[in-house]
Amino acid sequence: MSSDKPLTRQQMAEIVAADIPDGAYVNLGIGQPTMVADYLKPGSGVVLHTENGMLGMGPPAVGDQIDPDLTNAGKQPVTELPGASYFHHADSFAMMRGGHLDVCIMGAFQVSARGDLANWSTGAPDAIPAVGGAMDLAIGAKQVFVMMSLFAKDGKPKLVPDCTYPLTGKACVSRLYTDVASFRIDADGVHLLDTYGISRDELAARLDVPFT
Amino acid sequence: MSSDKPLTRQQMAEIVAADIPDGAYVNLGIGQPTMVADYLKPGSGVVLHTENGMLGMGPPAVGDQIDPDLTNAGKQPVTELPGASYFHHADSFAMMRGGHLDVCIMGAFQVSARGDLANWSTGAPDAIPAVGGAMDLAIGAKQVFVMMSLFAKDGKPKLVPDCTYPLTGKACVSRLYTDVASFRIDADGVHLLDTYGISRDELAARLDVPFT
Amino acid sequence: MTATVVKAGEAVEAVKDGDTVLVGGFGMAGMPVQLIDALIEHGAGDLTIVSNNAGNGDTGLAALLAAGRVRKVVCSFPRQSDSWVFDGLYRAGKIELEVVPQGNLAERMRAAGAGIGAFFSPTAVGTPLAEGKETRTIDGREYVLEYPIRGDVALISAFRADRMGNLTYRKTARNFGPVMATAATVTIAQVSEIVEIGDIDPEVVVTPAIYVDRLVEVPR
Amino acid sequence: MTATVVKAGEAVEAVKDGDTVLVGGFGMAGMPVQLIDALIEHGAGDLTIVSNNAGNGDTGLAALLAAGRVRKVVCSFPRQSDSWVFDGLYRAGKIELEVVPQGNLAERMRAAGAGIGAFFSPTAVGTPLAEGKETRTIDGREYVLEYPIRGDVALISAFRADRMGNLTYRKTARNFGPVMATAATVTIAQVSEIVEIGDIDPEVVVTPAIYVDRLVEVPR
Repeated sequence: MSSDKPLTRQQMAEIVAADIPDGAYVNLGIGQPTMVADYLKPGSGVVLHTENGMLGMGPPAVGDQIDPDLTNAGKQPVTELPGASYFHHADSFAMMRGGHLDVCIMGAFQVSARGDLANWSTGAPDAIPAVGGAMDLAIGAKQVFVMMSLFAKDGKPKLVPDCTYPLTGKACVSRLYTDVASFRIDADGVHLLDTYGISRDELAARLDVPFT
Repeated sequence: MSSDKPLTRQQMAEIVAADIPDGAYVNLGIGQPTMVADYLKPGSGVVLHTENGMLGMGPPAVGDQIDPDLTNAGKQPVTELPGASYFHHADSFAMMRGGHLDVCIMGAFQVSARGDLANWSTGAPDAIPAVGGAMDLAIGAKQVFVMMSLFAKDGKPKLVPDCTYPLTGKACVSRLYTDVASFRIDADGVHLLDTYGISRDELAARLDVPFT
Repeated sequence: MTATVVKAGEAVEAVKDGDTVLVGGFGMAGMPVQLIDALIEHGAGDLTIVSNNAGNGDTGLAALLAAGRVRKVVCSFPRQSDSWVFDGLYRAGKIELEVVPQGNLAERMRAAGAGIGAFFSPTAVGTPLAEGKETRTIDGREYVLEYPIRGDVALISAFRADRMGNLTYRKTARNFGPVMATAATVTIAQVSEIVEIGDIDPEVVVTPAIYVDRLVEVPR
Repeated sequence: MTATVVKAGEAVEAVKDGDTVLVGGFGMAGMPVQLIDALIEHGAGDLTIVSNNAGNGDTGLAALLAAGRVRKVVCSFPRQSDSWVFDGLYRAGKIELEVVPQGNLAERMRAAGAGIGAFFSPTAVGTPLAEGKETRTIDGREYVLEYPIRGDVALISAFRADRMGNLTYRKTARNFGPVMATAATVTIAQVSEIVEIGDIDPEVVVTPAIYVDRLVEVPR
């Protein structure tokens, strides 16, 4: 998808969905990544994992479908697709930690040029720390896709040379999808994949991170 | 059970069975320990574990009961009792290693005065090493009962100050049942529980291990 | 020993002052609500609670915290929109908190149940939650050494039990229950239904009876 | 990626010379006989075989060994009344052997599947099988550090599969299958029956489809 304007959150979700291989096992993090499910092609065979113990998660449950025993990681009621399976928490995180998921999609506060991820704490001195499964997800999947706005409200870039927020995981992000540009990150550095309503030069001027 | 003669293997099994608490979860090792099952009281509620993935193992399978998918650790066909459960090998050995079994009963080549167990290898230079689950069983149960003859065919005691055969586990045996005497072993040493057709003095004279 | 069927009040008498109590559930799914209520009534205090969250609203774990019975919470995610009870106690310095990544939390309890002395986990490497912990590079990857979390008592919720204590669960309410059942000295399960021995197919048992000490029937 | 349904011969093309192959089964229960036969026909050699035993009689694993395809066996119990093929190769110095206590064997594969870098096991402490291994005393108990065992390919036998690759097993034939499925890059399962997606209750799946790459139907 190309665009000459910054992407909406829906468009970002659509782009991410298009980059998920058919038949992949995928974990969608809480929040914006959840929207990716809406754009998976019917028949893609993508299987959703939820770390609270399920493969084959279906769409949100509505009305009579709502079952308090069947929720996603955000504790929202969901449904079960044919071919699903349930397992306990240690087995579920073994599945992630063991690298069996093809893709995990997460939000972020910051991503570094080396693929470091910061998405669990702003490091505010009075904040109550809470990490959930973020650190396990960050290191668990074969590929970690991050979705975020590229610039904070104050204009500061969130793709940074080094994360200033506390890390969730080191060198774990392989793709970064933002409203104005998407990137691939590997051992060689940051590679621009596409821009949306911003020029390559403007991007280079506004980021402290070199990219090819 | 008292006896003024050395015990038969059947009598040893009967004595061991009588020492298993009602409702206990028990693993019976291959060979002589298997016989203990024949002497468990009906209604004792003792549940048998087999390390190849089952709780609630029943008696040996005969005739039409034989199912190649249902065997004990000795690979003999067995049956399933009501209330049984199946689990995989990692879960089965987690159950043992985690100390959840009440009693494990094993044979032995030697037991030391500290409760060291040697039952997997005679250390012969040309022997092919093979340990199976013996080392896991030795350290896994809350109590390890050993059944063996007290003296080898050449008259040498098998309850020894230090095992000369390669160890299966250290300080793991809590009860030792033999044809001529039974013992309790704890951090204080060896304690004689009963004799069968041998006097205490004769026992003391023939063993290099002090006991109370 | 095989499980005994008791009332919730009798079941939680196993909890003593100062105990570590593992509490199942992920949100409300799998939360042993009636056992927690009985624990509040029981009165044991100075507890360490190990659970994924640190209480929601004013009931359940939050009520236990509000009653001043909890010295420390070990969890992955204490901060939620309705965790005001915990938040207040924490900001007032009245409760200790150990935040553990969710997978390490589950695996540390699994290690306790499985007799593993410690394990090297790749989770949290390079983050504040690994600070002060032993690290090691194995086959080119960095790991943090994590230790078992054992409970004196586990309070879990399952779906169906037989009278021996074999358990099945329903959907994602399974979550921490099977792991916690292995990791505590005494495991208490509240279940929707208790059936006769032999009425659960041995192939579908999720928690074998060996892990369950007390059963409390709480029909839905 | 979800599983594909293929013939045994096509399935085992995943095995390359020099690979480590995990082979399920405990005795004949859960032994993937047809996959082993196909592997013999396939011809890959210089293999490391990880399995509980080292072959019985003259068929199956024993035939693979007899064909000279195996460089090393990792197992808990090679020596059996009818393990003459292995015995002969071993005594002739034509095959390497690593004996691993059965529970450590299972747990080391579990660690590989679960992303654990290494773990401290109490099994084998003070025995010849712990010689040369790192030890540590934790909370007053001695442990040996054990490392993961990963497979390039796992050959397992299950009872029923759906077309996605979800597996159930039968009785004690479950044994090493579920663990090996998690520990290999490519997992090949022979099953008695392949059913449609949705025909296996999600509550009773033992091996989730994510761990299964190829399915081979071998009706009993």
